[in-house]
Amino acid sequence: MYSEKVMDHFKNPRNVGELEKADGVGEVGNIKCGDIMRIYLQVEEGIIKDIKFRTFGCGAAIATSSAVTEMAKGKTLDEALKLTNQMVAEELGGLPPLKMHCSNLAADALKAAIEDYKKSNNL
Amino acid sequence: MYSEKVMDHFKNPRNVGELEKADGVGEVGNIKCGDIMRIYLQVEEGIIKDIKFRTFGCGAAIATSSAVTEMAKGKTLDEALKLTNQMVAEELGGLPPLKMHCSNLAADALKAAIEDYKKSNNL
Amino acid sequence: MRRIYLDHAATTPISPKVLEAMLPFYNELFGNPSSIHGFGREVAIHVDKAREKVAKAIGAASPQEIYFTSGGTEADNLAIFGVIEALQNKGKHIITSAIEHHAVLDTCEALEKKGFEVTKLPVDENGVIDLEVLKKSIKDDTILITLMHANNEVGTIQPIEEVVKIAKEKGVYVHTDSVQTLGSIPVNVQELGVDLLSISAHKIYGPKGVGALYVKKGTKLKSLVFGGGQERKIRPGTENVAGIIGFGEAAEIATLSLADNERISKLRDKLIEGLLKIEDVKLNGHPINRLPGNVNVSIEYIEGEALLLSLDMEGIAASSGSACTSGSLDPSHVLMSMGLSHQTAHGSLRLTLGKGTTEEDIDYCLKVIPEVVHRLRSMSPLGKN
Amino acid sequence: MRRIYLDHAATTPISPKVLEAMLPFYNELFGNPSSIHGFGREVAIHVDKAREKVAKAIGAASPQEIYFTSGGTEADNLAIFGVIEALQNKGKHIITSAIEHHAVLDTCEALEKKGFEVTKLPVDENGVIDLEVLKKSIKDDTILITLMHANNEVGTIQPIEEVVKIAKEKGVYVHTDSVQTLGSIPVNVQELGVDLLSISAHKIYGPKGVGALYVKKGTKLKSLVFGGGQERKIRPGTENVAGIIGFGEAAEIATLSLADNERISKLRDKLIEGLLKIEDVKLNGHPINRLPGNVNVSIEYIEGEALLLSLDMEGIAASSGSACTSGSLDPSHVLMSMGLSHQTAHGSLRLTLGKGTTEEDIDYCLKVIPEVVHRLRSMSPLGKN
Ligand SMILES: Cc1ncc(COP(=O)(O)O)c(C=O)c1O
Ligand SMILES: Cc1ncc(COP(=O)(O)O)c(C=O)c1O
Ligand code: FES
Ligand code: FES
Repeated sequence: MYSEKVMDHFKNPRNVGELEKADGVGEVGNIKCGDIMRIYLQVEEGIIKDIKFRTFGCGAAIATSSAVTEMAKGKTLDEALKLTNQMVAEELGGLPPLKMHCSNLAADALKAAIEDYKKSNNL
Repeated sequence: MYSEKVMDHFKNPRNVGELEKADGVGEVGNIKCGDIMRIYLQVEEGIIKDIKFRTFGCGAAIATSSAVTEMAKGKTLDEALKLTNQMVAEELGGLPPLKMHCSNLAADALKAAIEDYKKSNNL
Repeated sequence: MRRIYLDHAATTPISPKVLEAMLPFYNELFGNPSSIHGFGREVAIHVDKAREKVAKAIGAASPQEIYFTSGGTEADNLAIFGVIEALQNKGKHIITSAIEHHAVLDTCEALEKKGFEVTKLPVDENGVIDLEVLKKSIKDDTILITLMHANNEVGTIQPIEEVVKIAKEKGVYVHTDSVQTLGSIPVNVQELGVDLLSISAHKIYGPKGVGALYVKKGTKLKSLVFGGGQERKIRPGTENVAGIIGFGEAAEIATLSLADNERISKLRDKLIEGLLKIEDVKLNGHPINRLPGNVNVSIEYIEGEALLLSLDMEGIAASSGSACTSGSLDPSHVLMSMGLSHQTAHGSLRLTLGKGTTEEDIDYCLKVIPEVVHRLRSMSPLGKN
Repeated sequence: MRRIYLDHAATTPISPKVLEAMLPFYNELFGNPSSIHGFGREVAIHVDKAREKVAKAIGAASPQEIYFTSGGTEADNLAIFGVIEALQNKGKHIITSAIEHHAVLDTCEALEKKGFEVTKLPVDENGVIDLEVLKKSIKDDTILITLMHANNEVGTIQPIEEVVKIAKEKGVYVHTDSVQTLGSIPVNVQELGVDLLSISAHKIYGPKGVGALYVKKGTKLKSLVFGGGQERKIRPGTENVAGIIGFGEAAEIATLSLADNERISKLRDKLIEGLLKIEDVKLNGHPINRLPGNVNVSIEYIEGEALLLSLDMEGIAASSGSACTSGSLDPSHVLMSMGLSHQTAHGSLRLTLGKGTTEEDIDYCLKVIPEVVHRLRSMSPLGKN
C-alpha cells in the first residue's frame, strides 16, 4: 500500500511536537476525512530555523507532515511557499491514488503557518 | 441418479425385440421429450404369453419398458391393464422426480398394445 | 516477530479439516455435478451432502432450502432483489436498519433509486433497533424486513425473534444477515422464524468465495443471475464444488464447536477491561448482547488508520471504522448511526477474537496497545498530549 | 476399468501447478485483501499479480480491465445487465444469437420480459451467424451485441472480429463469451476489438467458481451486485482469493500451452473420421472453424441419455444435447437452431478432448462407441434395426 519512504516517515516521524515560542502556527483540517494537522514555525531572518508538527490523521497524513517539515526546514519563507502537495508526494516515493488528498493537508498546513507568521509580523 | 434396479434393467433389459406374429402392438410417444416406445404382445386365452419392446428413449424409458414387460408377462389382460406408471416406478425402486414422466411411457405403451389386441379381436 | 491475528470478523484462516475435505475435489473428483456420467454423478452426491450439512448447521427443515452463492454479499443481494422481483406487484416498501452491512444497505439504496421506498430504522447508542419503531414502520405495501442478526463492526446482536413476531402478524417476509453469527452464537432458522438468512463460509474457518442463502420452503424468490439449471435455477453457474464441500465441513465444525465461544468471550472481556483502563477510551456496541469475539473501542485523539499501521508494526492485525480506511469521505456508518461524533468514530479500533486466540495474545495486546496509543497521542494536536 | 474423460467442455481437472499455487492462500496467506494490516496487504499483492496474469493471457491493455467474478455465468450476466443498466437511457435493443449459452440467452430473455427488445440472430447449418443479417439488425437504439466466441456444444467459432467491425461503425458495444475459447484458440481482446469478454477458470484447468469479465477502459458498466468496495465496486464481496490465484496460474499456463491444441485437433479429426464411419452418423458444427477439442455428432435412431449411460458403463464420460438430459421439454436449442429435427438433435453425442486425452483413448472410443450404438439401435423402434 504505502511506499517504504512513507513507512519510514510514519515509523520515525521527523520534527514531531510543538514549539513553545512559535513565530507562526498553522492548523488545517482535511474536509475529506476529518483529519487535522498543526505546524509550528520558528523563523529567523526569513529562514525557517525550526519546524514541528502535530497530526491527527492517517499514516499518509503523518508521513506527509513529517516530510513537509523536513523539506521546509532551512528554506526561506518564499522557497517554502513554493512547496506543493505534488512535491511532498514525490518526496515520499508516491502515494496511493486514494491517499493523494492527504498530501494537501501537509502543504496547506505549512502555508497556513507561514501566513500566520507573515500576518503577525505584518509582512 | 438412477436406482440400482433401474440400472440393472437398463444394462440387461428383459424382453427386448419384436414378435413376428404379434397379436397386439402398441406404440406411444412421450410428448414431453419425444421418446418413443413400442410393445408387442402374444396373447393366449386372455393371458399375456409373450411380450417384447423396442424403445427410443432415455435410461429410465428403457428400464421402465423392460420392467413393464416383465411385470405384464403371464398376467391376464385385465390384470395387466391395472398396471400403473406408479407401480412400474415402485418396482424399479423409484425414479428421480424429473424422470417420473418416463414411466408413463411404459404403462401407456402396454395399454395401447392391449387395446390393439382387443380391437383386432373385437373384444 | 510475534504476529497476532485479531481480525476474525474480516476473515478466518481455513481449518485444516476443511481444507483436507476440499482437496479431493480439485483433481480426483473434478467432474461437473450437472454431468450425467460417473465423474459428475459422484461429485453431485458430495455437493448434496454438503448441502445437508449446511442445512443442519442452521436448523433448516430441508437441504432444499439451501442455495449456494459466491458469498455473503451475493446471498444478501439475492435475498433482497429476489424477494423484490417476486413481490413487486404486492408492494414497494422495504425496512432495514441504518447499521447494516453494505451488502444490504447499498442494495436497498440501489432499489431506492429505482423507485422503491426504504425505511432505515435508527439504532440506540448500543446499536439496537427499537421494536416499537419497527412496528410503526410497517405499512400495507411493506414486502420485506431485512435486519442483520449481529453487526460486523460493533458486535451488537439484534432481537430477530421479536422482529419476526411483529413481521408475521403483518405477513411480511424477514431476511437476516447471519454472516457474523454462524459459529459464534446459535443460529437456528426455525427458532428465529426468518424466511431468508445469509451466511458465508470464510467467516467460519471455511474458504472465501462461497456462501449460502436459506430460503424457507414456500417463500417467493426470483433469481438474480440467469443461466443453467444449477441451484434449481435460483443461482445458476457451475458450482464452486471444492468451496461448497469446504463450507459444508466448516458449517458442521462451527456448530459442534460453539462451546469454544465461552472461552473466547472471557478473553474478550479481559481485553475490553484492559483497554478501558486507558484514558479516554470508550466501548462501542452493546455491553452484554454482543458477539463473543468482538471488541470495539473508540480511542480519542488518534486516528484509526495510523493506529492500525502502528499495531501492525507490532504484529497485531486489527481493523477500524476510520474514514481514512473507508475509501469514502465518512467514517463508519455504524458508529455514526450510534451517535458517535465524526472524530470519535474516526478513532475506533476493532479487535475480533477467534479460535486461535490465546490468553497470551490478549496479554500482549494489553501491553502493546497502551504504548502505541500513547505514542500516537503524543503526535496529535488533540487532547492533552 | 479404463476411465476416459471426454467432457472437457463441461469442466476440466485442475492442473497440479494451479493447485500448488492456490494452497498457501488457505491458511498461511489467509488475510482479507481489503484489510490494512500485513495479513491483508500481502494477499492483496498476490491478487494483483493474478489479475496481471489474466490480463496478459487475453491481451488486455491493463490489469484494471479485469473484474473477477464467481464464474462465466456471472461474467455474462454482469456484462449484459451492467451495460443495459448503464445505457438504458440510450436504447433498449440488444442483439444476440440463437445458439448462445443459457447464461447469455436466459439473461436476454429476462430483459425481454422487462421491456427490452432482443434480436436473436439465426445461424446456418454449421452454427455460424450471417454478418449481413447482423448488419441489418442494428438499429438506432441498439446498445449491445453479445455473441459467443465459440459454441460450447458444437464448437463452431464465430467471426467476432467482423462483428466488431460492423458494430464499431454504429458505435455499439460488443460482448463476447470466450469461456470455451480461452486456452483453445488465441484470445486477444485487442485483436478481437471487443468491449467486454467473459472467461471462466474451470474450463482451463483452473478451479470452479471463479471467472472474470474483461471491460475495456472507458466502457460504461454498472454493477449487478452491491456491497463493499471490492473489484472497484463493480463486483463487491470478499474475493475468492485462492480461486483467483488459481485462475491467474491457469490463465498463464493456458496461453503458454496453446501449442498442445494442434495435437488435440489431430486426435479430434481421427475421432470424427472414425465416428462418421458408423452408418447414419452426422457431424454437427462447422467442419473447419471449430474448437480443437470438440466432436459433436448426431447418431440416428438412438437417444442421447441412453447413449451416455451406456458409454459411462464402458468408462467413457461424454455429453449430449438430448431432451432427456435437459430438464426441459426440448433438446439442445443449439442443435435445433442449426436445423436438426427434434429426433436427430435428441440423439446427439458430444465428446470434448483435453490435455490428458491420448491416442489410446481415441482408439478405445472408436472400438467401444460403434458397439454401444449397435446395441442401442437393436433396442430401438426406429431405423432398420
Ligand atoms: C454482516 C456481513 N454481511 C455480509 C458480509 C459479506 O460477506 P462476503 O464477504 O462473504 O461477501 C460480511 C463480511 O464481509 C458481513 O460481515
Ligand atoms: C460458452 C459458455 N458460457 C458460459 C458458461 C458458464 O460458465 P460457468 O460454468 O463458469 O458459470 C459456460 C460453461 O458452462 C460456457 O460453456
Ligand atoms: S489525511 Fe485522512 S486519509 Fe489521509
Ligand atoms: S422418456 Fe424421455 S426423459 Fe425419459
